[in-house]
Amino acid sequence: MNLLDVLILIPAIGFFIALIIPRAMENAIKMLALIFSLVSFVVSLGLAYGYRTGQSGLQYMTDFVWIQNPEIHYHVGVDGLSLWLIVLSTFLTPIAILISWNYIHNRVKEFFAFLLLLEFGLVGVFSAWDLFLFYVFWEVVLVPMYFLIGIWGHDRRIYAAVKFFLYTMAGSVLMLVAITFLYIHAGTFDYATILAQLQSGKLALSHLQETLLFLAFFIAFAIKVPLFPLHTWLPDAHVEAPSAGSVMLASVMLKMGTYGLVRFCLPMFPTAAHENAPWISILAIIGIVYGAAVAMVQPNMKKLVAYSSVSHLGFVVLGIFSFTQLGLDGAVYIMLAHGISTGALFALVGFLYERRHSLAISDYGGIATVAPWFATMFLITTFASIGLPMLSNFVGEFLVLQGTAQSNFAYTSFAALGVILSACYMLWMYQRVFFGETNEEVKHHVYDFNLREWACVIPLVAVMVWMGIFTQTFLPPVSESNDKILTQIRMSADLKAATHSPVASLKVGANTNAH
Amino acid sequence: MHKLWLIPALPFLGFLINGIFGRKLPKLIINAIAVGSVALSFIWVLLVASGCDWGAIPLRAQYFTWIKSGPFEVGWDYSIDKLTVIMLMIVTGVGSLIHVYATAYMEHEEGYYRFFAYLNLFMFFMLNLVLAGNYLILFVGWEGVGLCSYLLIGFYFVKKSATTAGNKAFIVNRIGDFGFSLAMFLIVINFGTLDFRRVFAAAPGKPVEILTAIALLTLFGACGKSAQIPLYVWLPDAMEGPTPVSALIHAATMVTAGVYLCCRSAAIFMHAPVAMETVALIGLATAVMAATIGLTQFDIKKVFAYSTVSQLGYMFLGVGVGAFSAGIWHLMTHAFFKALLFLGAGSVIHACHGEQDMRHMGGLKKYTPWTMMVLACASLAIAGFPGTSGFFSKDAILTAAYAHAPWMFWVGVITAGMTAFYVWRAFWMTFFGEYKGHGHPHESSWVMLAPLVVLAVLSLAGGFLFNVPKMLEGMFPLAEEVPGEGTLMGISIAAGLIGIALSYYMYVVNTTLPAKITSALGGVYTLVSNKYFVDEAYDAAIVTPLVEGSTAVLWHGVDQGVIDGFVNNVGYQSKGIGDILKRIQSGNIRSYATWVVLGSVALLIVMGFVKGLPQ
Amino acid sequence: MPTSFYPSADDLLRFSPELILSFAGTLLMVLDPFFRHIQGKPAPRIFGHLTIAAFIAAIFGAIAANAVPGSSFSNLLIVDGYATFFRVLVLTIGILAVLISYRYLAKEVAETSEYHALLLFSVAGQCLMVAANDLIMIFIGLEISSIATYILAGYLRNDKRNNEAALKYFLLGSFATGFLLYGVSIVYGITGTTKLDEIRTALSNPGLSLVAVSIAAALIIVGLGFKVSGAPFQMWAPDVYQGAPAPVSVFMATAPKAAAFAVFVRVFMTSFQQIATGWEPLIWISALLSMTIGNFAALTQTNLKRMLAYSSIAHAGYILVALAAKSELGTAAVMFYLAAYALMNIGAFAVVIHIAGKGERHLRIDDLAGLAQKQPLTAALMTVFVLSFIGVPLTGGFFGKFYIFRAAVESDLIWLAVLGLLNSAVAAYYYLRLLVVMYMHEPGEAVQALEPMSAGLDIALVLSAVGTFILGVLPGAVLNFARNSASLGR
Amino acid sequence: MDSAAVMNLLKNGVPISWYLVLSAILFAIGVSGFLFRRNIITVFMCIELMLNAVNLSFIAFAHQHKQVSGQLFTFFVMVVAAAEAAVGLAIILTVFKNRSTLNIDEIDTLKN
Repeated sequence: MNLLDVLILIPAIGFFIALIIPRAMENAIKMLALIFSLVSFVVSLGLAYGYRTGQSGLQYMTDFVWIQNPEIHYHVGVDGLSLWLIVLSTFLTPIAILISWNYIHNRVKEFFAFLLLLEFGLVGVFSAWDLFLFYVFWEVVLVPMYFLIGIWGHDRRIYAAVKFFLYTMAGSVLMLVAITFLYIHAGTFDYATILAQLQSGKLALSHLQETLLFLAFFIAFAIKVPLFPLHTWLPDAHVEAPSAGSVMLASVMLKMGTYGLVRFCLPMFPTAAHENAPWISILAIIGIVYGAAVAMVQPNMKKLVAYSSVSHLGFVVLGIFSFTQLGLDGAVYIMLAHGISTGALFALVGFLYERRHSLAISDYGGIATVAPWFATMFLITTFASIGLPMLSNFVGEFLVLQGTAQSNFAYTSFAALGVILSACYMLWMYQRVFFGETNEEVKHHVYDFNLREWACVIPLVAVMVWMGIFTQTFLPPVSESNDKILTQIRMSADLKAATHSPVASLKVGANTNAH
Repeated sequence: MHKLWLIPALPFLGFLINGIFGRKLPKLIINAIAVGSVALSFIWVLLVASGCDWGAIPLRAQYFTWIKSGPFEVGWDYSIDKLTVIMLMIVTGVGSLIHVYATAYMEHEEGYYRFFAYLNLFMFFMLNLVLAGNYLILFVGWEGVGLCSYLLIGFYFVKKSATTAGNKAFIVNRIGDFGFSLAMFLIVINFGTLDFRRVFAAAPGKPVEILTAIALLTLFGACGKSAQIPLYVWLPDAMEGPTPVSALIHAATMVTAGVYLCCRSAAIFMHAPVAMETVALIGLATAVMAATIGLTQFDIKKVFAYSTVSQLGYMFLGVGVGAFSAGIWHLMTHAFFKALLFLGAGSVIHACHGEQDMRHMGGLKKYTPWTMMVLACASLAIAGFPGTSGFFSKDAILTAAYAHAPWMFWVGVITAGMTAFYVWRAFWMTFFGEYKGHGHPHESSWVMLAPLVVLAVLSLAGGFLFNVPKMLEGMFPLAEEVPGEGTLMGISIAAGLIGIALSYYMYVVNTTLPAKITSALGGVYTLVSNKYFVDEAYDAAIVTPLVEGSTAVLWHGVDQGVIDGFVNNVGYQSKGIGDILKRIQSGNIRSYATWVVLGSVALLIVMGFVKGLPQ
Repeated sequence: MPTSFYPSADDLLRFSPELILSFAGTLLMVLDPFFRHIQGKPAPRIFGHLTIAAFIAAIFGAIAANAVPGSSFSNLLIVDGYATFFRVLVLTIGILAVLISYRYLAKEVAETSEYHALLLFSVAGQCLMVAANDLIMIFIGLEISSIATYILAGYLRNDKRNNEAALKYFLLGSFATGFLLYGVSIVYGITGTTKLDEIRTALSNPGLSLVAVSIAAALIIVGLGFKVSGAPFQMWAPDVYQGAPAPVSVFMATAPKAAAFAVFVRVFMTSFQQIATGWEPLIWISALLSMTIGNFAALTQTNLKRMLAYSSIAHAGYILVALAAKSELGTAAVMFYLAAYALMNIGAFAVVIHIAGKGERHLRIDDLAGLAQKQPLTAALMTVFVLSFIGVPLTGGFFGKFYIFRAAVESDLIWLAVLGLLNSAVAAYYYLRLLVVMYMHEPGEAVQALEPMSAGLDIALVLSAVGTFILGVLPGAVLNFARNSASLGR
Repeated sequence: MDSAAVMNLLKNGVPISWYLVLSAILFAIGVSGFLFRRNIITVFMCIELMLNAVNLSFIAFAHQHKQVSGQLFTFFVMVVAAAEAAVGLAIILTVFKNRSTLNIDEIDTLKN
């Protein structure tokens, strides 16, 4: 029973207690949820504190048989890749709870119970080390989010919820088949063992098999990411979900997909991954530019942020499939940074909605006059998400582009266009919402932060700055495990490592000068 | 560990204090913090510089690892050499003066504290840019000053035009940064580091194509920041910001960052002749074009804005023809006289209660003598009047240009003439003739005038005081002697004087002439006065298609039409299938039985078939 | 082979469940008049209680019988883990069926002993089926179970829907049985025996005409396929399930189906394994058809019972996939899935019965609207069942599906597994509608008029929910039992 | 048929295949009757016919195998058939009472 098990248990316990408490005692339930989430955040900090880099293998490992036949283990552990994602989930859950404090009026009990269940699932997903267990958590996450969107969402919530559920479901069934297939040929669900077998060649897959398996996993993850053109569930889900839902969805749940790509797709099927990298990268680039372009013309703030997520996550995928240390590190870093910045954006938009009851950009304007601090914080978040140096996202984007440049300069030169566009859509929205004359409704409804909201915003902004400057707090474990993954790839596949020869890079470099 | 970090840290502290508590603080304290922090860092710069013999002994300070991923590592490094020292002194020196000026100029503005917080933040980033020991730290400053310029242009955020100009500035700069970052990626790929010293040390060995690519991409970034063709469009709009901002950011310091970057990367440029040629051409083209536009503007700040663009073009010309030190020299002198021009213009605008159109000014010489005098100094300097600072630097550039290619010299000279003309045109229109504005003009307070006077002195004597090429000796090659330098000098002086004289004739003696000329020019004039319709062209060519396309094609078309259409259609179709299947369930027993029979027959056939095959 | 005419003690023990049930059933009917009133006041529930007691006793019998495995009555009957598993399963279903019937019968004023007696007989028939080792025995067990069920389907004599359901079920059922029997006769003709194991041995000698055997097998598939409502013999199921009284529908959808599947697997894994290559394609064709027809036809249903009927066809399809795997793993998967499916289906129907009210007035899916607000607990339990239908982890349904498709993949039927799972994604759509209606709509008049849960329903609900949950979280015990008893025909 | 065939028949009895063909034909008649007749009673009788066809084949096989079991099966089948008849007729009766029709095509209210 180590810290990680505790961390997984706490939200689950909280969930059940929340179910027991009579629904009339709403405040008690809120407090309970808050306390439990805070405790688990503290525990996760302990996790990060106790994590030792330079130590091979999993840390906080627990492994015992859950079901004998087929042998399914409760096998969890943390490595550099999952560590910060776990912390991210536990960090955002209390914030999600806080922003819903007054936002949720009906069925308070279920709402907060579901949030805890969600946290449980998320922590589980990121720490599961048994393919079957991973799949279980993967699906468990689906249910609370479905209800969060479907019950507490906006007008088209049901369509959005069902769409969300079915999209993910369609993807994950394929993954289930792939997992089963692996189990049958490897005789175990234990990820480490399967990996070892794959590398030692003990479990030899034919080229076709590997490709199909890779695709099965990839599609499941790509839907979650979401990678263009599988992204259309995202805008609906984001827009319809309550703020807390959007926050968790954008900040953490999308990362499940990218995490899966790094954790499973690359190490297990290096050859297939490498062979399919070109079109995947191109899809990612399309996603970057496309998402940004569409975001630019959205009349609805949440939708805008949603599409911006498509764009940002495109960077992540691009970095992952650059097969370079920098690319992977950057990808993971964006996962975290995007989690913070987009989480903050959704939280702030949520605050605006609580005040003005509208998400339409055109209903706002001149907020900077009536709520300067609100404007300031939003501005910082905006620039974080644009990727301004000394704020969180920049580091990730830089590393990703740099890594991609090492593997294929042309990709970089197209992807970098996204950086320009991101400035366009974010600043344009900011201008229309916060600058200009203050219209009457805004004057009457929009006021500056209250204490609770400060409590949400301050940590987020602080982390943005921290992540922008003191990257070494986060990067070392990440690059350590990424390095491991890359070496695994090189070991188990005849990888033509990304070309570094100046001439080659120049050939592309030269023709990129055109634009 | 050298305390270089104090230089940017002081303004940053000022920013924090004013930014967080400013709203509660009295103006006096805000001023003290704002001006004090910058002044202190100016003093600190002087101390540091004198400590390292004005950069002759380079200093390096590596504070902490910023980014480390695998072999790639970037530290938070500052370094100081001659070039840095000069830049530092310009930035902090001119900066402090402008801060002082601003305390008076902004006195009655809303969000006073906000303004100074932004200004200090800008100083922080600008100093970061200058002090940087590697490209990424430089990029931090680079982007940071962009941010501040965005904030300060949009300072009057209630005005839509202001915020739009801010967006434009930031986005156009982003486009430039696109090139800059690509350059950095190439550098990392080929040099494995972003550290200046290691890069420049390795540069000579690298193949020319590489260096050319890097240099060109860098230049693209520089064009963004320093408002060169094709990315100059944002600077004129940037005049929406308060005048001190135009002076500090959009004249003296930030916009010269591009020139600084090119000089900083001289080691790369010098080995990429093609790139150098491009720099020179772009510089020259920008200089001419901006000058022509300058001839036709009536908004006093717009005039100076275009002259800034054109002067920056000059600097690029200098860099391009290999006279880096001349470029820097002009950078410095320009910082003096252009800052002065803007501040003076501010004082004029102040005097005319915010009026910016020169046609509604005139005859101010009796109301604002001091302003007129300092502006005269600045105008002389920019016109390259012998002995003024502008004269030296401009002459250095032109000589080098001649050495490089005579035709460039001639174009440069013509530009010089035009420059002299439109600056003095502005001067005459403002201070001579009758006052055509409303209200009663008044001279500005001493707090505003004092910095002006200092700057006036500098723009007159800057050439003597600081002989930049000498200072930078050893870092950049000295300009080689050109035969007949005297004649060249004479020509450029003449050009300046002619310009002044002509403008005097047209705007003081024979004031009807300009109208005649414009009507005579007709189409050409409209073209020029509308800035060659470049903004409109960009809008039509890029912005509109982008927005329209994303709305109609990508969003409604692809996203909702194709993809979602497909998804929803799948659902719809499967319901259709369901309906068909339902209809088979007719409820009629005999039909059910028929199905059973058919099914069994089918089974029998399949079975018989399968088993009929030889096993 | 014991030649003594008189059955030995073991024989009786192995036969005890059937004995207990039929005895109890007869007793109920005989003693009916005496039980009607206890101390003068009517005590209609007593029948139910007695029935449950009988079922429990039978369960004990079955378990005790499992202690002395082996064949009885000159090898007509065989008691092994497999038989015991299904005996316990159908008996449990019987108990749950009684539990969910209390309130229903009370509402319809039809608390007779016949109803319960018929339940007992039907289950007795199923117990016989699953333990039979002889095609004729199977036929008899099947008929005992079916005939009782025919009557139950039309139990409410004056309800038109009941009549029609009964008639359809009866005519088509006996029609299909005809095919089954014809197949049996052909098998008998070729092999000269009807004992499953002997058929197996007989088939192993090369002299036989495999074509004839295959035809026989095909005919038997028709008969059994009809009973398990696998396509293309599923047509009757929706009508009958919709028409029959709700408790009977769910009983039909679980117990006889489970027994039929048990027989299906036993016969084809024991006797016809020789010609497996022959019948396997038939099975997966049927599986594919069933899944597709069931799921797609369910998409647009508005009537709860009918929708669940179609879904039950789809689930039959999944189970057929496991059979198509024709491996012990597949057998185990069938066993586990039937157990899980029975639990969730009964649970879901319990809620339906609760909603439907007297005369099954509220049967539209929309009648569930807002249940979560009026009776959160009921809704929550229903959610468990729905999630289990969909196959979300930590529910029995998920593990059931997983084992099935694992078996399929292991037998290189990956494409079938993929199609099946995609099907379940389609299914998710109409199952989600239930959640949507329950949680995301405002309470409708049906829910407004809802009275509190009755004890019987509650117990049934909780039992099946807990069962579903346990099968989802700790399926180990059940699964191991299934695995160990899945080795047929050894 | 010519005399030789007749003699043959008399000597070895009718060959089994004849019985099987007959039972097959009967079964087919039963099936088609179910499909094509409209009166429920008739339809039900067709089912009986099918069962009897099966019985015939059972007996034929029993004779071929020289076994008694096959003949016993027929008794089982008869008993079952009888039970079915009892139940079935009852059901048909209630249907008739409620709908006062015996036309099988009119019993189709439950559909789709």
